[in-house]
Amino acid sequence: MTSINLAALQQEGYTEVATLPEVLADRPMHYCPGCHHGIAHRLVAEALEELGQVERTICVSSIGCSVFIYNYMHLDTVEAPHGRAAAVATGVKRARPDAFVFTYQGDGDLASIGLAESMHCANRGEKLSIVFINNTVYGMTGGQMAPTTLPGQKTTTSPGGRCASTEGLPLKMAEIMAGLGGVAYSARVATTSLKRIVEAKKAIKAAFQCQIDGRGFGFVELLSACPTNWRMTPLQANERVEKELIPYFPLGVFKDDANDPACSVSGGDS
Amino acid sequence: MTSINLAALQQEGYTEVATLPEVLADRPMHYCPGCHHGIAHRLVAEALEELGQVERTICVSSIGCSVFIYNYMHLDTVEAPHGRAAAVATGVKRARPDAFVFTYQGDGDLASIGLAESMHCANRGEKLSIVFINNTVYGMTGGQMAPTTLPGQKTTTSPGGRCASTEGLPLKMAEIMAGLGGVAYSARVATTSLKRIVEAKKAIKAAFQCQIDGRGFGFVELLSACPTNWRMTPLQANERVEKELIPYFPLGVFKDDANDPACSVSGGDS
Amino acid sequence: MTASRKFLKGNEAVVYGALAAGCRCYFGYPITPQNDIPELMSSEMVKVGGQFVQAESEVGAANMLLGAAACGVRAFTSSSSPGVSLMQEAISYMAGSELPGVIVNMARGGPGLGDIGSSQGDYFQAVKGGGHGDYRCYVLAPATCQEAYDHMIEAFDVAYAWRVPVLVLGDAILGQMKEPVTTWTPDVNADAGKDWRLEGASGRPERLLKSLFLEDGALAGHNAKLQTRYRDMQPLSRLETVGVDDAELVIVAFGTIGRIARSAASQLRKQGHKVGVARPVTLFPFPVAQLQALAVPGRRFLTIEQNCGQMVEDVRLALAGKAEVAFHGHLPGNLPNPDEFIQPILDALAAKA
Amino acid sequence: MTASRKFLKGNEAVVYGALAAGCRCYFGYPITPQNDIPELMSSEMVKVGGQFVQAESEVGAANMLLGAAACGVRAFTSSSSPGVSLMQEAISYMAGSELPGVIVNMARGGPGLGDIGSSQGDYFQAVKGGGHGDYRCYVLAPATCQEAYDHMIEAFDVAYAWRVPVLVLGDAILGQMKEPVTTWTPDVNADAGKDWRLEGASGRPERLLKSLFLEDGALAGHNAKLQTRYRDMQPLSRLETVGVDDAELVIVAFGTIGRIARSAASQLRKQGHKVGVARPVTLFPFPVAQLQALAVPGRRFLTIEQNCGQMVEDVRLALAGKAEVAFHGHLPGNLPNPDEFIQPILDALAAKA
Amino acid sequence: MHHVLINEERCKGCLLCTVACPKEVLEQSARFNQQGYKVVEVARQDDCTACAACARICPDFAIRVFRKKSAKPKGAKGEQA
Amino acid sequence: MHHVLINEERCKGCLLCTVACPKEVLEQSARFNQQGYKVVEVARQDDCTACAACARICPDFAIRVFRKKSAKPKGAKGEQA
Amino acid sequence: MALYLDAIIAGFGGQGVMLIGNLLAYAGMEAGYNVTYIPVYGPEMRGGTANCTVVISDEPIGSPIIKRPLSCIIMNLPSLHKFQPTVQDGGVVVVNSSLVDPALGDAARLKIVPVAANEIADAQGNVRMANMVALGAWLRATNAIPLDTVQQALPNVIAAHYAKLIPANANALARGWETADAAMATA
Amino acid sequence: MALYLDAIIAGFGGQGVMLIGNLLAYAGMEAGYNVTYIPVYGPEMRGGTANCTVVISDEPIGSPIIKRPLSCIIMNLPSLHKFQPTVQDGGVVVVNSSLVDPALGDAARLKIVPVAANEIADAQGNVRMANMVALGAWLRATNAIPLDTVQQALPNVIAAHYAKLIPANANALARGWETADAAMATA
Ligand SMILES: Cc1ncc(C[n+]2csc(CCOP(=O)(O)OP(=O)(O)O)c2C)c(N)n1
Ligand SMILES: Cc1ncc(C[n+]2csc(CCOP(=O)(O)OP(=O)(O)O)c2C)c(N)n1
Ligand code: SF4
Ligand code: SF4
Ligand code: SF4
Ligand code: SF4
Ligand code: SF4
Ligand code: SF4
Ligand SMILES: [Mg+2]
Ligand SMILES: [Mg+2]
Repeated sequence: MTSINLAALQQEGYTEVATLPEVLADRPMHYCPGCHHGIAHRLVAEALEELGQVERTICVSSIGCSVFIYNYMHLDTVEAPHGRAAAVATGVKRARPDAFVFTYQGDGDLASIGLAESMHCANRGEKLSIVFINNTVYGMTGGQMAPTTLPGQKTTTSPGGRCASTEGLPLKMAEIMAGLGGVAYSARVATTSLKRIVEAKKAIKAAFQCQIDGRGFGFVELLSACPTNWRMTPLQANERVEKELIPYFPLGVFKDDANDPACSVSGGDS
Repeated sequence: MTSINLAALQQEGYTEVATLPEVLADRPMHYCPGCHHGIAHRLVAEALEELGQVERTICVSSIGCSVFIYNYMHLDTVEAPHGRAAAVATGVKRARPDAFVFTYQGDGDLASIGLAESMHCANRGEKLSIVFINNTVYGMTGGQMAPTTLPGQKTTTSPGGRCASTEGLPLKMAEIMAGLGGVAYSARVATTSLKRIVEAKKAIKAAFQCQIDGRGFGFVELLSACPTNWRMTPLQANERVEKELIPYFPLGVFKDDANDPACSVSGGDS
Repeated sequence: MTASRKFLKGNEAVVYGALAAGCRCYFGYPITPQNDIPELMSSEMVKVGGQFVQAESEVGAANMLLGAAACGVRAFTSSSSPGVSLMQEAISYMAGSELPGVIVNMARGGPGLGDIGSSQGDYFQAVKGGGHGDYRCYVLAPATCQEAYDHMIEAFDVAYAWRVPVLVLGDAILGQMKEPVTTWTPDVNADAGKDWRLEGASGRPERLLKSLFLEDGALAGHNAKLQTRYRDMQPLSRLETVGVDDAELVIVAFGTIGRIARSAASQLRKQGHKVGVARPVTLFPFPVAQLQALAVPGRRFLTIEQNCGQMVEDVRLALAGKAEVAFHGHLPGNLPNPDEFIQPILDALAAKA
Repeated sequence: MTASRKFLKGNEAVVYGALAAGCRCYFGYPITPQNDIPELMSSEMVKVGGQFVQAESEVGAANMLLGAAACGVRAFTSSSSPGVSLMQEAISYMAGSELPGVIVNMARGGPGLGDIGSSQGDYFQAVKGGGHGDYRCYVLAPATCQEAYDHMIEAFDVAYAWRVPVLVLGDAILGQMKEPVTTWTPDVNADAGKDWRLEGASGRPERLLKSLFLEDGALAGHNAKLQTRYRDMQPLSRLETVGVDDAELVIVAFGTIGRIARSAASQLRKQGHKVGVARPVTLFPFPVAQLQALAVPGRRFLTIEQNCGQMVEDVRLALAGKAEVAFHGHLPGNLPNPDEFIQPILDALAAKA
Repeated sequence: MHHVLINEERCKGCLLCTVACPKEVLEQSARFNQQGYKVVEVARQDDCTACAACARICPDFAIRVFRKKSAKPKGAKGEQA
Repeated sequence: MHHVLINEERCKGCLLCTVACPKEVLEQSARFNQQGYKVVEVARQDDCTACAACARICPDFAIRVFRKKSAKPKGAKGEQA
Repeated sequence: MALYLDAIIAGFGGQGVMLIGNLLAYAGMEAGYNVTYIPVYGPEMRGGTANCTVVISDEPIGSPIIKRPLSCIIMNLPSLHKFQPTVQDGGVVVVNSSLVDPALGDAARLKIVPVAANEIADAQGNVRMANMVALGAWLRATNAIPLDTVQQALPNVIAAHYAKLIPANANALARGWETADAAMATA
Repeated sequence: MALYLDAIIAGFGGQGVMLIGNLLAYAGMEAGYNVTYIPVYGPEMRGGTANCTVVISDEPIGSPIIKRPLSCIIMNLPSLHKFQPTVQDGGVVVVNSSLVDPALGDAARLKIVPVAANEIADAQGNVRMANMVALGAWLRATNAIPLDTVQQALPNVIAAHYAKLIPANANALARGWETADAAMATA
């Protein structure tokens, strides 16, 4: 049915808007209904194409629901052990300084097991980009508590809700990253509506541009829904991002050395 | 000679001032001449005694020049693998909530290999204390670059001086810790003069008090001299702390929930 | 001792066994196929007034375990293959510091990320020591959910009796399958560890738990002591046998593969083949003497493992010269079942001629 | 190929050998007794336009190595025992993803923090795989500073020819001792890796380097492929022998213990004892056939290691039934020297009677 | 009139598109696809402004939007790929 | 007059005490101890105020300070253990 | 010979195949047998098909995993294709005829028991209990375990906050049992 | 028989024993021999004693570590106690008589070569070159390697920014050689 209409439409002088980036593979994705990973994938793909980076890109996939990102993008990809994508990406970028290198990581991966690798990579000012999907849970393993789980949020390992006094408060990675020397850009965005998606795309492109310009490390945190592990419908989950996540994790650009040259890495004698 | 004078003095009605805490062992230490580890040891010992914690203290030693702290203090002690003192201390404190638990860690240990363990321990608000010795190098292994090495500082692995644009800027741990939810107290002090030592002692006691009161995690960063690996005389090294370290690593209390209840851990429903 | 019968997953049996054994601290990090353990612990541990900590990583979890074990408090961590690789340094430290930490590995397919199916590819890591230096863990290989429960109790007892880390090596099958389990509560020796555990040096000299031995010859002495302990533990080794008395061929297999092999053997028995099964219950100490006792003239051995050939080396070393030992490796990535073992067993029987 | 003679520490020889082999990325974290490697690299790598990164940890270093290897760029990391334990997960991933990373372990005494003296306690970890799953590294055991240099060149060649991680297993003695080294520059095959390395999918389909194999049977197929490769590598195994032709007793020893044993053997030769030395140069693949060829009737074997008995298992497996294999363990924590081997050798000779 | 195409086999029925659409063009249908998902359908094509909000929020890339060349976008928002 | 005792076998000659002392009481001596360190000595005991700055900065706990009970501290600073 | 029975229960994720597998095994335990239950998830972690294997025996059970089962409960078409060929000759195959054409059953080789599980469950007021209907049919077809033993086991596998649904589930089991009983009477 | 010689050189950290060990081995290499050099640090990482072992041979060298050496250079008293008993009968022991009473030397069993290394070096203007004086004496006492070969090797073991001290070091070596030469003439 689809293909019949398509041919007809093209003959009749229609043009497609928001065409799918070619770098996206034409195959169904394994994500749950209403999972924001797919939206983020598309944004990354669009940014890579618009910035002309596809052919020199090396993607570092991480362990989480998005481990299969390589099935969905026509990019050279290496799979990093859980939490180590930033270290793997450092190796990739140092080995191939001419490549465009990005990692795509979940909150368990980046902010829990991989916190040291992520922060040191950022602090060294590696010329690479990290797309960070914060869905406040461990999606792939079935909804355990993440370092970004909100206080009171019930997960399979915080059945009574995350307890701030023994399990701590959620880590605000975009802010932490913004505080590190080598970071050229750090922002937090969401993908709950077209308006947010447009902002998100801008942030991803700005982070990528830091790398292209050799200015330093770029970081974008995307607040994302995990309907499955939030035990919600996709629409409820989408709304939870707005109502619960954004108030705790404020959206915005926390560092941008393109706007504020004072933020740029300085010091050192060699 | 010493002992003869001593007896005589006591008979003559002298009283000793600043007596050595009993928890300190009476044996020579292996530290290099002018190394500040010894000063810090004494402060920790004094604080433990003055707060009456010695008999319920479990010390977690780390891997660095101070690995032998257990030779110098009469405390129950467990040796943590390099960088993992905060995780080991978490296990100790959870197993023995009634014990007073502290770690004593160097900058390589805490801020490089152990960054994730240290920050997550702090963020969970573990009721324990960390004494952090920042001497801007890996002392024990012979003076390699640390995450706190100053830009331009020459070390055995940054022979041209630390290069900010590829090796990053020094991590300011006291500030990073202050930004985390579970942290009740975070301060940076130095031990270069009596005045500083008095301040340092105050900070250590304040950090320890958080644990005693069950308020949360306490952190004290001590800027320390490593004459050997700085390739300086002890006096030059002591001066370098004042002239080079303090300007980059400002002294002060960055968080104290005793003064500012707004800082205290909040949120959570259980 | 109170006993009752429950229908439990292997992972759940691990949890209840540990709690029955007096475990009061659990540290873990999520990984399939053992997530039931931290998930169940997060509620059950609270009920008994113990501590559940979701660690930042397996490195963190293993080191928290080290800390709790240093206090003489019964504690364990669990993970699956990649996570257990990350624990190797801490395990070596626990062994070196004589700390009784218990580690559960519900193994999955490797190397690398592999898959989430069952595998016995971590035998070498568990038994020879994946960490650095000469050390051993006491290694148990449960084959049933009942054993998963019982072995946890044994794990703590052995860990404290001998001051060694104990590894319980299961796999995805054991973790996920459910069976009836008779639960029971052992008497726990609260005094175990009384003379070395940390609790604050009150009214006694301070204590020190460490693995650093720098003085000339000190480390050698320490290693000699550990080796003696490992030799002394040899009598703890156990081998479960079925139908070996008249067997022409003895299948040696551990864990879930051991029970699956038993199904295959009993199928073949019905067809008149004289096949028995010997299942090492402890992988370290390895049941050397028990296997040697089975090596009567003319009898052959076939080791079946779900890996590319690991335990077979210990079987060959045990039987050196006394019997031929063939090997059949069921590759990780394929779900094992008795039918697939039939032909390899028949081949091994035939090779005899 | 240009050659010259230098006086180098083993650690320095590793650095210059790697650079001669075209290594252009080094990632490392300080640990005694191999600090000369990162220290020297921090200046030498810059001179050749390569990259030196002091990683945040050994976990970081090993994963940076994984990334660089995925790009087909010659890279290595180095550490010592506890640090190498932390690399086990990444090594398993490299093996599973068929990535040619090179890892140097200048081993020290264990378990745990142990000491900073020489040890061979990491043999099992290196050879059987300290990480999870069925994988192997090509393992070289240099005994001289010259070999430290040469083996680095071989390490990269083998890693790229076979797409396997390569482990160079030295110890504190090798790392710290100095010897004359003839340096040389090999021809490096720049095309190695051309058909799989990542460089951006320009003008060709994208490439994927991974170790996850979830589809039914995929992991089994992958494991079968790896096992075939390991078998095919067997001819690369090497055994160096001295004075074995008429030997009544052959000492099997690797690395620096191999050369120290040679001193002891030559002392005993002078006293008329027929003693030879066989030194496995590759630990994996193990020189099984070469050892078997030495097992003539009446000849005995003595394995000497600076550990509590690890390689001796492989020697016994190799010689199964063909010859008796005694073992002498020189414990980590004691500095080895030829005099201390004399009595164990005489004992082994005497046991013959 | 613009045209919105739903790839029903890709649709997972999450309904994100229905709330993203400013014109309420899309609705849940009564149909299940082969994967068992209740798919969306174009209920009010006439109201569509070809703004592509639906396409861009669809996590499964199941929507394609075609603009009638003559027609100029009404209320379209944001950049386009 | 107060009294300052140097444990010469513990002293490593780092001289931190000499700069910490507000009264310049301490000085490097010409003596080496058994460890080979050139130790400090009390050069001007009369000037000492028993402030204990020297003792508290000495990284090797090599200094003990005794206050003459009658004498009240002049210029002593900071808390005391 | 001793009692030995095994079953593979297969369908889409969400059809509740794991639940009835659990229930059956639990009831087997209560009936005094040795039992094993093991779930198998497809390589896809999210969605996709799912199956489990239950073994019931009065001897100790070796393998919990069965390649050639004695019986099957087939809840959807892909599962029929996958598992029907593996069932041993003369084995019982309960087919959810609401979603699978029972004519596809290999009646020559196997005992095919069709049951319109979805419709029957829907008629009882909750289509999600199709799984119980199918299990009820299997109980009748194999006669392995009494219906009421299984019904009594329900509270042990249904989460506390769904306890109010237990009678409905028991009812669905009974309806399946009866349907199979009627079908077998006419067959 | 082939040339074979070994030496343990021992003293306090800071006395430069590693430097002369290195120098000797380097010179041995330049003289065409196989050589090994290995440092041994005490268990204490900071300060304490240090020693190294040098082996020179015209055959491939097995062990770089020697328990019963053929010669020693002893720079302080603890080293004399530790190493003198290990020297093989008839071996050469150079003793820094500035710090060690040469009468403690076991002259009955060994060839003791006292040299007041500190004083001689001090007289040359730099007491830190006592190590070179001692090595010079050892070279004369063993006759293993020509003095000028060792002097020529100096630039290879002395860091570039101390290059200006090379002549002084060469001189110190010579003074040690001469001292031993004189002592041996009178002995
Ligand atoms: C060393 C290791 N530990 C644990 C795991 C198991 N694991 C796989 S994904 C994951 C977490 C995924 O959560 P997140 O990073 O937030 O990604 P999401 O699935 O939510 O997108 C974990 C713990 C693993 N594969 N390896
Ligand atoms: C896993 C591991 N990696 C590396 C080392 C080696 N090591 C010992 S101490 C140390 C760093 C010490 O530096 P720091 O923590 O700053 O303490 P300091 O000596 O400066 O007081 C390192 C890298 C080790 N013991 N274990
Ligand atoms: S589990 Fe959550 S993160 Fe993973 S695919 Fe499903 S919705 Fe997305
Ligand atoms: S090396 Fe530095 S930190 Fe270590 S003892 Fe010496 S001065 Fe102190
Ligand atoms: S293009 Fe815009 S108006 Fe048209 S259906 Fe999509 S969201 Fe609605
Ligand atoms: S957003 Fe996509 S997947 Fe979701 S309902 Fe709309 S078309 Fe279907
Ligand atoms: S007590 Fe005070 S005044 Fe006296 S010597 Fe010490 S520092 Fe100087
Ligand atoms: S501070 Fe202590 S060690 Fe340093 S010179 Fe003074 S007395 Fe000696
Ligand atoms: Mg997540
Ligand atoms: Mg330091």
